[in-house]
Amino acid sequence: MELILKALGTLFSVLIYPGFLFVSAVGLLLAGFDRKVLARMQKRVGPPLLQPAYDFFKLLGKETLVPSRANKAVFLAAPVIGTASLAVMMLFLPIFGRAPLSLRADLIVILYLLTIPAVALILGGSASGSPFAGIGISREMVVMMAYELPLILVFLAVARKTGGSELCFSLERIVAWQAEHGPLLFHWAMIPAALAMLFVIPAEVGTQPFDAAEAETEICEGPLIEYSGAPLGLFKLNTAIKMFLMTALFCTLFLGGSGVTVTLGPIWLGAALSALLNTLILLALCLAVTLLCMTLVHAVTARLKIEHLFRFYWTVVAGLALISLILVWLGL
Amino acid sequence: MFNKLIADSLSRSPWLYHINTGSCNGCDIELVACLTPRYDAERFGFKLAGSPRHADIVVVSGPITSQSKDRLIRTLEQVPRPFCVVSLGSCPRSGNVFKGSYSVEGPLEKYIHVDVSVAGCTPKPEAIIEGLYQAARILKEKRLAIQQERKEAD
Amino acid sequence: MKEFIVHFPVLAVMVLFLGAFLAEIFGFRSRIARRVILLSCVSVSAAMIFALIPAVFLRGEVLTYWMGAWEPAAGYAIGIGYEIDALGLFFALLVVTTFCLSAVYSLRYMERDRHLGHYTTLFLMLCGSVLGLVLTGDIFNLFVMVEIMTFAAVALTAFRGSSHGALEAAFKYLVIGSIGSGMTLSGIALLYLQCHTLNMAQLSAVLSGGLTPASVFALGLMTAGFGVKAFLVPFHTPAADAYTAAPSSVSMVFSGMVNKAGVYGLIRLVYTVFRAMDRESLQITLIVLGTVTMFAGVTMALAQHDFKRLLAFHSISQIGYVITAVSLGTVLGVSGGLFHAMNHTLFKGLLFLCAGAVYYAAGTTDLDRLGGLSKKMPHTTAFFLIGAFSIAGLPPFNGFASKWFIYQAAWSRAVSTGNFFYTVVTVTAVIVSVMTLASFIKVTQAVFFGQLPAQLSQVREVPLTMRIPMAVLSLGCLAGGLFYPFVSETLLAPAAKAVFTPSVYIDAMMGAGTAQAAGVTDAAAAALAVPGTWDPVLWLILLVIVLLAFFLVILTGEKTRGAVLDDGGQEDDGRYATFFGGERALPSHVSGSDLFWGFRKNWDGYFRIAQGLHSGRVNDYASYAVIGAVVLIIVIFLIFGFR
Amino acid sequence: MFPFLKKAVENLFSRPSTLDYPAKPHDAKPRYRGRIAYDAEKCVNCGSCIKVCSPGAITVEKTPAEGGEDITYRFDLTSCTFCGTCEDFCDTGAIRLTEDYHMVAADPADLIVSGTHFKAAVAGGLTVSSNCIYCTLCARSCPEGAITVDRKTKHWEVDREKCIQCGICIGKCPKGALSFGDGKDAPSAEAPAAPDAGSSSPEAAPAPKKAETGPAAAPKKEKATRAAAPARRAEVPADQADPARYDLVEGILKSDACIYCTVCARKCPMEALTVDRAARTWTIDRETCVLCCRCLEACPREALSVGTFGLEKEPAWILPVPALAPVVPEKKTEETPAPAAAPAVRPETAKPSAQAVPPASAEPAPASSAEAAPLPAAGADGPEGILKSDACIYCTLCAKRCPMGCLEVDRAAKTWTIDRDSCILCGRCVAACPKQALSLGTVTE
Repeated sequence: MELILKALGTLFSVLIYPGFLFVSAVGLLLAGFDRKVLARMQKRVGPPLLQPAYDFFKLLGKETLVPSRANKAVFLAAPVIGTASLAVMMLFLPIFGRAPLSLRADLIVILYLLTIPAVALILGGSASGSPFAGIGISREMVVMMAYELPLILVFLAVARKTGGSELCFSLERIVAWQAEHGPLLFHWAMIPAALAMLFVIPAEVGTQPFDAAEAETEICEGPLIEYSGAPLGLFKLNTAIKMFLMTALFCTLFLGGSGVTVTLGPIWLGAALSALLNTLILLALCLAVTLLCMTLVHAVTARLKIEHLFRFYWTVVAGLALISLILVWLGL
Repeated sequence: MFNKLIADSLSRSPWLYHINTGSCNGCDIELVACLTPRYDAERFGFKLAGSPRHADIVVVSGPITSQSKDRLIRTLEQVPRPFCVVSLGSCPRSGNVFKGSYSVEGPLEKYIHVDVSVAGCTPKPEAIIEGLYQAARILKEKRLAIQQERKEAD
Repeated sequence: MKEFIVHFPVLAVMVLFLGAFLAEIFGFRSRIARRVILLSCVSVSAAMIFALIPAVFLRGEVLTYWMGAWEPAAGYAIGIGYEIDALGLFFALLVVTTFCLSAVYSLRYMERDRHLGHYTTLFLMLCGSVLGLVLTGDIFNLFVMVEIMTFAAVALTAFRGSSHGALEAAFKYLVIGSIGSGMTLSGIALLYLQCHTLNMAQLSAVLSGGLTPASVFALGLMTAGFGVKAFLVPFHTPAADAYTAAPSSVSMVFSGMVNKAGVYGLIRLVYTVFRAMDRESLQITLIVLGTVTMFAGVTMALAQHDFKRLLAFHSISQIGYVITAVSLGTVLGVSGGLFHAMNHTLFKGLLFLCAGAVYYAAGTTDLDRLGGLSKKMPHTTAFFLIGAFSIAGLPPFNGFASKWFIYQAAWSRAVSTGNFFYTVVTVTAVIVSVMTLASFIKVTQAVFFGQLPAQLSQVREVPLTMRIPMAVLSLGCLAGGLFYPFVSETLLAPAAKAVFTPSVYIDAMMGAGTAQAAGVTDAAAAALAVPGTWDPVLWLILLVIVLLAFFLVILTGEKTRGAVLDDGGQEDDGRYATFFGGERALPSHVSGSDLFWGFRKNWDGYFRIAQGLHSGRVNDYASYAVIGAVVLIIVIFLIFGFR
Repeated sequence: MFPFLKKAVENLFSRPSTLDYPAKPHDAKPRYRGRIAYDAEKCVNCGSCIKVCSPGAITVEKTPAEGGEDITYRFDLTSCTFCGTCEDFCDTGAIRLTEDYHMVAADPADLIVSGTHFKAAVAGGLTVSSNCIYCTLCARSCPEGAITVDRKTKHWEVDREKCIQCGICIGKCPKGALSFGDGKDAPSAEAPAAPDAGSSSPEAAPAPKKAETGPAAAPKKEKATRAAAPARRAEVPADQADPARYDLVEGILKSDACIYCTVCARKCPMEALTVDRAARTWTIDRETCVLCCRCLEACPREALSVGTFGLEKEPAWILPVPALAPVVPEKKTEETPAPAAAPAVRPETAKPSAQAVPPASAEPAPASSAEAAPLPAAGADGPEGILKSDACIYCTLCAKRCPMGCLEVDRAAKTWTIDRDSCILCGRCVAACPKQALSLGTVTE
């Protein structure tokens, strides 16, 4: 009986909260927020907050065409794998008061798991057989190479700061350290790293100006060109989830992660309330990070050429992260 | 209920694919003007898509020149259903001043059913938005019709 | 049974050599005889090696065998001894796995070639030599095996002599390989001069008294010699050509066991014989070598236009990982290195077999002339993707697990010593991993996805006997990643323990107490503990749950969704044609030769220099090897002093 | 980047500039050319719009109906370029491009503007009265090209098949000579209007040809003065003309200010003027002149005017006798200075005066051509010309301004020369001179 309850609980956390459903909903909401605020920054009214959700449901209702030159299995499986891996990854982040599986993967694993959706996108695009997609996957891969260096430097800086002379890739420990010493963002040696991370997020998510891979004006949305219907919807969902995931990761690494713990009134009520409050606070933080690193940057810049993008990440952003790492290494 | 949600979403998030079949560029510019802050068609979920596979509304401008005819047909074939075709300006419907030219193969109606015609040369962005809005509603009806067909088929 | 088992190590080697002779005698005309000899030899040999597992890995014994029962007399080993500890057997397992699968694969793969009798002979000799190399306890015997290995490998490289570049590659291999062999031999001679023994266990015991300049020189020479065999960076030049020119079944053997032989030699040398790894400067020297190797290999691979050549450079790069990890000098590092060596055998073997399958089916491995094979060869594509994901280190495949070990090992060295150098190593390792992914994305796009060129429309899936080895290796890749705790407990921990306990090695060979008498003490090697957290099985289960949920939704919601439409075989139906902005969808494939120009453009200068250095002239290559060896020897002298 | 950042944040907290369009109607700017509004009642079915429509968006359909036909005009908005030419060409203002831009429809039929009007069959066709001066304006304005006019032979003809009875020509006629009359042949100049001519449009057909026999003479008098005639007759100024000997007619008059610059001749659309610079003569072919008065506008010296003068009467024997009514000799008494506009010589005035006009005036008199006398010299001796004073600074401005290129100024040599034969005395140089060194005066040397 207990086992069944436990299994049900796990299933709940995998599929609903904080798993797939929750992540999707929040991701779509974040994406909608991004679009809305972007529009307001451009003095437009902008789409409704639920626009990404509408887009997603609309795509579910469309036909799915598989081009004759495509490899059907890979073409259709790629978006599903991407979404599933993202949904599962959420469970490894200790960003909620309730983080069932955060002990089961550390930073390096997160780094690699993050590549799976990108690889899924690349494989799907490649499998579609379109030459536009060929260009798109090339760019996607270069973008990945570009942001991976700053990302690992940021991770190492965080690990060194929180772990001292011990190996510390565990997210739980990073969160615990921050609970004790205050969020990492407020340690001045980590500020460059946080900035670098803020630059990594839009590249990882693929928003302008770092969206060379999916430039719809030049290469017809690159890897996505042949996708239609539900698979396309899943890719759009992936982007939305990634948005949430990356901002949440930022919150975990630099803003202390698990929010607050409040106990009010009866225990059960307090638990429920604190869960709700945690979620709300996290959401607010994610919104702020999204605003800062994606919307604002998007509003004031134009798309970078791929070679410039690569250079930017390996010089400016990696430089920022490296400064942090060296400062931390020097014990600051 | 889920069906209704999908059909509803369809009318709220129509993505455009724009085909210029020899247009003078007037309509094309006005279509882009719809996305500017002044008109902001994104309020209704309109978005320019890069590929016909993503399109819900295909906007055709220009009088279908013989160079563009095959390309138009091929592109229209690749749009997943349900989708709407909107003719922008006078050219696709009639050829406008180009009608009768050796190189004009219009009107568009010869090749595909046009759901909404927006007249004008060029239409004002307001008129384009109005036309697209109407097309979005038609899209929803088409989706419901497809559902109905399926239900009857079962 | 027990009595038989003691003979198994040497028999396993002997069977292969015997098979080589038999194949030359009987296998010349008869295909059946050839196949029978090949398969029976490799399977018997493999069975014998597998039979050693319980004793060595589970019970922790070290097996010894004295040829002709010439046991040590008066504390001096005069006969040739075989000594099978966990490290040796670990490599032996890799070797037998490789050659068994390669043998099965070559049945059909090589059917279009002539002189298959010679092929069988050379192949068995190669297998026997590498197996002997990892099992022997005698350093001269080891050299002999290296020589047999080198010459069999050279001959196999040149086996398709009519194909472009095969003879040239063989010549380069011969020259550079001979330089390596020469250095190894000189080192062994110096050691013999110093210690009057050739038995490694005894050498280790004798050398514990301190290193004379002559033995330091021997260490330098032999490190360089095995570096040549492992294709570390200044010595890597023949590898690219040889791997490309050799038949794929042989390329697989090269990357699966021939360069592992070098790695094994290096580990045995620095850890067991000289026990020099307590010097951090030597560690750093080797780590620099390894890091440079992995970086140079992967960047060169990014610039390649040929499937097999690309794989060859990746072999170099992955060996860099292994050497880096092994040189970290910690249990975690060594196990990570060994794990990666094992995984490299699996996924690189798999990838070479895929390249062979492509060559078999399409007749070329040129990335610019291939494309869209996934529709014709779905199984090969699936195997290739598994291999590519493994080598790129995507979870949950085995490549990720071993790389993860390596990162952790490097980073824990970094934080515990406070040396920024290890941070650089960690970062380089991660970046190399991403670049590896990039270059395999390039292969995926160029060979398997994209569009099928018209001249490849007749391509068919390769025969079953070629697919079976690939399937086995794919399963290995997946299992290694998913069940890494099991692997690390049963295989890696004993092997790493063997690396760090030379006294056990010495005692087993020379009798208990020898080590203590010689003053050989084992550093207090910690048990293998993986500090990181990662549960691939759990992850996979969760992923499967989510996927199932998806499929449930899809199945139940079939009515609500738009139908999934596919081509229905109509190639020219416009509705399913590739979108070309309205143009007729003519075959148009983004080939792989320069897929990542956005990356290359920023690295233009580097690539110009690197490609200029790989001039293809054997004179240049030989001089790199010699200069590299000289520098290495000087560095080792600097480390140990000239006194 | 940072200014943009500032702007973006500013925008975030300011009102969006988006129109709340579908919710609130948004009118187009004035004079926007949108949906066509067609007032069928005003339409006269002239078809000009169809002619000028470049995309061919306008079609007309005629369906027979009782007592005439239903005429339906269709304006296809999906074919229209909204250039507005049809609106410009519509003489009756039936077509108007409104500011309505909401031209969106799922059914293209909704984008067709149409209107039908009933056009009663007109009994007769287009007729011309004797007022006709053969100026060809009607022929040029006819959308269907149904009218042919030959000035030389004084022939006016309408093709009834082609004529769509739009009535544009009636409006264009300077003399009010056209009307929808009976269905008979167009009246020729020689044959006055038939007595039974019924007028459907009294305004356009002013001549009540049947009511009185006499009045027909009045328009004819006008005609007579301009009709072609072989003989040339002497002209005298109107105030000196003896009504017994002279007809008082209207025409272009030249004053002494004329400098024979030939501009008027070049501007004359009918090529009725001949000016000889050398001989200093100015000749007008009065039978060709249609009194369009362009020469008046063109004259740089304002030497031309429209006026009345006496024209020597034709000998009576040339007069063809009207067939029906023997005309009583009449004498024109009052309105000697008839204005150029035709209506002034309309029956209302002509009728009472008809009695006074001598019968000769009723005939188509041969037109006359007058040769003006050479301009009397302004000074005592020598012709008029441009004179230069010592204030000249040889700036060459005058030379640059001279339309005839007759001035040459050499700044270096300080010479100023004028080719008096070419000079037309237009006076531009005088105006151009910054030093007021030039003047118009008598050339003495």
